[in-house]
Amino acid sequence: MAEHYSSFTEGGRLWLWQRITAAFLVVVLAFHFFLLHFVYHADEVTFGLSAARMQTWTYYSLMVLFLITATFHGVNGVYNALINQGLTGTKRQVVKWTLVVASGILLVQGIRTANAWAGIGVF
Amino acid sequence: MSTQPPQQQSEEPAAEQSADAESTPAAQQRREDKKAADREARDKRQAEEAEREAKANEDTREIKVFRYDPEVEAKQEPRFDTFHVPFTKGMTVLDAVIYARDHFDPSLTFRHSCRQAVCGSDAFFVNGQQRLGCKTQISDLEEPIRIEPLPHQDVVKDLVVDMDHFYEEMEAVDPYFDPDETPDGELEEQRQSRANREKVKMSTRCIWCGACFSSCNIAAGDNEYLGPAALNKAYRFAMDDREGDAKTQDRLETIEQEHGVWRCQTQFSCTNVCPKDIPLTEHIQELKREAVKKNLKFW
Amino acid sequence: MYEHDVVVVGAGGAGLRAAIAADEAGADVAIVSKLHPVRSHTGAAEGGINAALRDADSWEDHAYDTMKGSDYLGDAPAIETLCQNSPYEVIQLEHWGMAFSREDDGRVSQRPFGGLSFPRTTYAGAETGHHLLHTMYEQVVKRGIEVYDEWHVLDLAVTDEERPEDRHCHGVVGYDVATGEVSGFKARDGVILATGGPGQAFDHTTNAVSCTGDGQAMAYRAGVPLEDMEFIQFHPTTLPSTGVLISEGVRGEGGILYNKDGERFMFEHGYANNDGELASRDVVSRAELTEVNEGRGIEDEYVHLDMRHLGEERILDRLENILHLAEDFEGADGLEEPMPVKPGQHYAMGGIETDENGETCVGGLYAAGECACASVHGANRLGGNALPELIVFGKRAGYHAAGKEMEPAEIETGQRGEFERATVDSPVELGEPGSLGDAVADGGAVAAGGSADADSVIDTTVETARQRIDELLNSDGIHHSEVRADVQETMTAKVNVFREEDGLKEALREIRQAREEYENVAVSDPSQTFNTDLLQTIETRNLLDLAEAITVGALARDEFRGAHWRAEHQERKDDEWLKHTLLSWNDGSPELWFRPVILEGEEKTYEPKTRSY
Amino acid sequence: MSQSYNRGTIESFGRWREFSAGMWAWIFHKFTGWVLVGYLFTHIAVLSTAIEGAEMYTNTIVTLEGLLLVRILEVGLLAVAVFHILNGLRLLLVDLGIGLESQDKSFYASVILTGAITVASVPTFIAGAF
Ligand SMILES: Cc1cc2nc3c(=O)[nH]c(=O)nc-3n(C[C@H](O)[C@H](O)[C@H](O)COP(=O)(O)OP(=O)(O)OC[C@H]3O[C@@H](n4cnc5c(N)ncnc54)[C@H](O)[C@@H]3O)c2cc1C
Ligand code: HEM
Ligand code: SF4
Ligand code: F3S
Ligand code: FES
Repeated sequence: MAEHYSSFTEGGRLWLWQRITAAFLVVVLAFHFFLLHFVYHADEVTFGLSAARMQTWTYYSLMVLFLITATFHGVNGVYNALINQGLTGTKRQVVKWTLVVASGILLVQGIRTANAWAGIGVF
Repeated sequence: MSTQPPQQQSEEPAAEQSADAESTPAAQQRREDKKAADREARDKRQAEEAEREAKANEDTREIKVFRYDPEVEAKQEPRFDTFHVPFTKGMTVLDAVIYARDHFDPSLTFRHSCRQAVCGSDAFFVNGQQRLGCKTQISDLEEPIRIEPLPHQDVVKDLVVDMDHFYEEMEAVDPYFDPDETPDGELEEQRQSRANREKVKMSTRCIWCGACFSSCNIAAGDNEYLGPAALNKAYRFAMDDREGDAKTQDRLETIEQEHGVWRCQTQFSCTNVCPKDIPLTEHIQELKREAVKKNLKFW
Repeated sequence: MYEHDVVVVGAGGAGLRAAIAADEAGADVAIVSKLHPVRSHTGAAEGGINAALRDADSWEDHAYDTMKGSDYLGDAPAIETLCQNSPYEVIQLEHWGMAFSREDDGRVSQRPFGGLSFPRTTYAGAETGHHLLHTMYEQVVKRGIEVYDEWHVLDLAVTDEERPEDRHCHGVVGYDVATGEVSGFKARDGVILATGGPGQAFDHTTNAVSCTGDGQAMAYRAGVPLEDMEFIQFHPTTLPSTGVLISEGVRGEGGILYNKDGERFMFEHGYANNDGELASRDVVSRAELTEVNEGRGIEDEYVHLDMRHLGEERILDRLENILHLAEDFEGADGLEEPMPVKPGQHYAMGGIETDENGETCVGGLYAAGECACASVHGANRLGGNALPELIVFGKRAGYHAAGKEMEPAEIETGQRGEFERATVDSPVELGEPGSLGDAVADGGAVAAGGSADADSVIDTTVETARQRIDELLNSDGIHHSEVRADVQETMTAKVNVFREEDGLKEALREIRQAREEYENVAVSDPSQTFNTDLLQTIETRNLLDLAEAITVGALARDEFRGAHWRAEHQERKDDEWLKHTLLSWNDGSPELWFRPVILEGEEKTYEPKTRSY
Repeated sequence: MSQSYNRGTIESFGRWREFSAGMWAWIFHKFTGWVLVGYLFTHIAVLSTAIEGAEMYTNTIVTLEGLLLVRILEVGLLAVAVFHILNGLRLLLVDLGIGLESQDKSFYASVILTGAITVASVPTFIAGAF
């Protein structure tokens, strides 16, 4: 280990994005919670209401962005935690790609749902 | 072991020592016989004396010390030994284990040297925290005092851990001053402002005790993580104005690789245990920001 | 067997500097040390390094102060070498990045220290030694110099010619602490001893537990004379409970000593009417003990050192670590109350006899640092003069051993040139106890390797060492710590700041007795792994030899000079005693002899004057 | 993989008693983070019933929200989210080097605030469940 490490800044980029998404999430998550639990109470949620909101472009894009940031932040957080525990080699590659695929599915599924509400059409 | 007076009771029965059983040369045998004769009497005398002392000095402290020796059969299974050490004012954890070694069990093994918190040999895990034995007053601790080797490192024997991994990390950050040029005159100094010295001052105090490294959960998990002490060492040079810009860039590259600063999760346990009060987390955080600044040069 | 051009034993300031120098000179060098380098006791030095750096200062003044401080027992060539080279070496450290304290203009700070005519003690906070040690270790890492850390050197591999001056050192025997492996280290060009002081011969000392004078004892038994061993410096300000040192820096900054009655006794009782607290260490130590002995001590043990009047800001700026020391080790808050202090063993002026190039009388064997005696400190070392000694003479020894061209030394070593044989009136037989060849008690005198080739000398020595370890491990007997404690108590009680003839003789008797007891020591820990019990038992043997050497010197020298005070002889006897005491092991029956002091310097001769401060 | 060292069963697991604020914060943040990712996945899974049509979605939601257990879990989720947000803010400040000396106080503040917000939200969350 005493030899030089190669300069590798990916760790730094991911670290920074984790903070940037966190800063974004603070606002959006708080808004999300507030809207869906306090403005509208949990038992009042229906398809219609959601659909009405989703048809607004601003709300739709905010939610999609919310989904993307949350997914990145959450999945990257998990990946990071695993590296901190010393995940290396093949195992690490496997975990990494599993997480990427899972995020992919999550995003696709999430966007399809949003589209269903927005009435854009589910592909 | 028969050399131990009654105060010392193992949590596990100590098996008979098998060391001097086989193949002793004849000449030596004679000599040993002679010595062995005195020995029993002496042991008894010592035991009595120690007991009397302990009785006279009712004020004893109970310490439980981790024992392990890969080679000695009775110690192959890790265990704790309990010792009752007479308390004196100002007694430190190091004093207590020295007493236990010199009076109860000479095979009790630990590193120590300076007795004044400068050599960094005696970082132990005392009552659940990394502390320097010589700098920890017994009177500040709850009894029984549990003394273990530093966690997350291989135990060599008793309280001695293998420090090689720690040293490797320390040496991986180019831990030496490397200016672009030195003044021409042999007697010419490289000037440094007071403010700049002040900035690096705390970081230069590290005594390589390894307490911080042992306390950090990331270092425990990720074997390649440079760890707080090595990052602090990098900070010490990166922030020194006397080194040139090119070298500073170099240093930032070293610390910002994957197993460098980014692994730090700001647990603060390193800062909490450092016997030299070095603000390690603060230094690591500053390095992170420097690295980000450097990478965001585009604006 | 490991093989290198130069083998440096010890990794304190002197050893590291020697290794760097040898490396610079192109040699393949290795450091062998029983502690990892950064654990060396050099790290404990607080006060600073003396160097004439400023225009208003000059190396000649530094030399004059050093000679005066030495009470005219230093050799002028050594002192002048020290003072001429110190500025270059200190600036070299600065170039290596050492974190010196700074002035407003960015230059390194200097402060006044006891016995100096100019504030030339260059410092890095109150932890100068720590910075010096780490800076040099960093350079060792940078150069990729091989370090065998936690290898305990047991013995020197020296040929066994009749006269030590004809012998040659081919290497050392090391013991790997982690595994118990015993192995030879062959040194093609030279062995440099840099093993530090013998402070553990006393029971109240500022020195580390590892300061057992191993190098001195090994060299002594190999035939190299020990020089001026009676001169032991007692530091006037150590904490009573642990011996932890409160730097002279406190007095340098203006700290004041008070007795029980609140008198500033250095002045009020006339111990040092000019310099007061800043008088040289021996003067202050004796003053304190006199106060205590005359009933003006606090708890009949110590006096008070007060720095509160300096103000919090100044204290925090310059003496911050003193606050921590007093708090952690004595429970005293230096900002709120005076700190208790008493004298403690601190430094050994004497040691392995060397010349200005670090060479001993045995071929291929060098010594530098506290274990050596080129004689710069004479009868008393000035504060801040040891660290420059490490770097100046460490470097010279490194260069010389690596074969770099150097001026021939002026100081002679061994029984050559001018010297006289002497005897000492000892009440008991000195030296080797028991029968020769008793492997347990034997510290490994001269290797019986013959003067054959290097490899066979080393092999024989390794074999002897293995045997000795086997015996220690496989026999039954007393524990060494009893013997060690006895000797330490004897030394502190009888060979302390105040020395009386009867006490010294009594001490010799007790040391003899300890030597006899030592014949029965055994190691009870059977392990090969990290067997500190074994190593300390071996160290204790070294302490016995050194305790005896110190006491013999003290008994022989019937005068009062520097740190050496004799009850019956209250004056400095320049007619009789301007000479060094030397003690040769002489294959087990120590021989005392003398060599005149060299007072002729490069340009002037130093005239002995009364040492008053 | 993680360092190989083995002290047998004798090793002290009492460490946590000596954990300080920063360490607890790290553990809680980890825990809450993982819960949140877990929830994110379930959440999308539940919501995606909307793809099957309005009926299906509204039914699912109404059934779920009608369960007391779900409501209680939601309170837990709120607590988890609030802690993660507050401590996340604390971490962001730490990353900016702000208030490092009071990092322990800010952790305690996060915990207390989380508690307060959670308790205060219980009525809103439980509303209509009975
Ligand atoms: C508390 C204190 C404060 C001081 N303050 C000052 C000051 O302010 N200014 C000043 O000029 N001087 C000061 N001194 C004196 C000075 O620090 C010492 O004289 C000097 O550091 C000794 O350095 P050294 O390199 O000779 O030995 P050390 O630093 O003691 O190193 C000895 C080395 O030898 C090794 N070693 C020993 N035995 C063996 C063996 N058998 N085998 C292998 N290796 C071995 C050890 O591992 C160690 O690495 C102070 C001393 C003390 C104790
Ligand atoms: C709302 C505001 C949020 C903030 C301010 C925030 C802040 C942070 C920060 C700063 C970290 C990095 C900790 C470190 O690396 O030291 C982190 C980690 C993490 N976050 Fe968030 N976060 C938020 C929301 C979320 C959400 C919605 C999720 C779930 C999808 C989430 C899941 C995670 C996970 C899994 C981690 C990694 C935890 C670990 O170390 O094991 N966070 N968060
Ligand atoms: S930073 Fe502190 S705890 Fe870590 S090794 Fe250095 S002195 Fe020890
Ligand atoms: S404990 Fe470890 S996680 Fe960072 S703050 Fe210290 S290095
Ligand atoms: S013995 Fe040196 S740091 Fe504790």
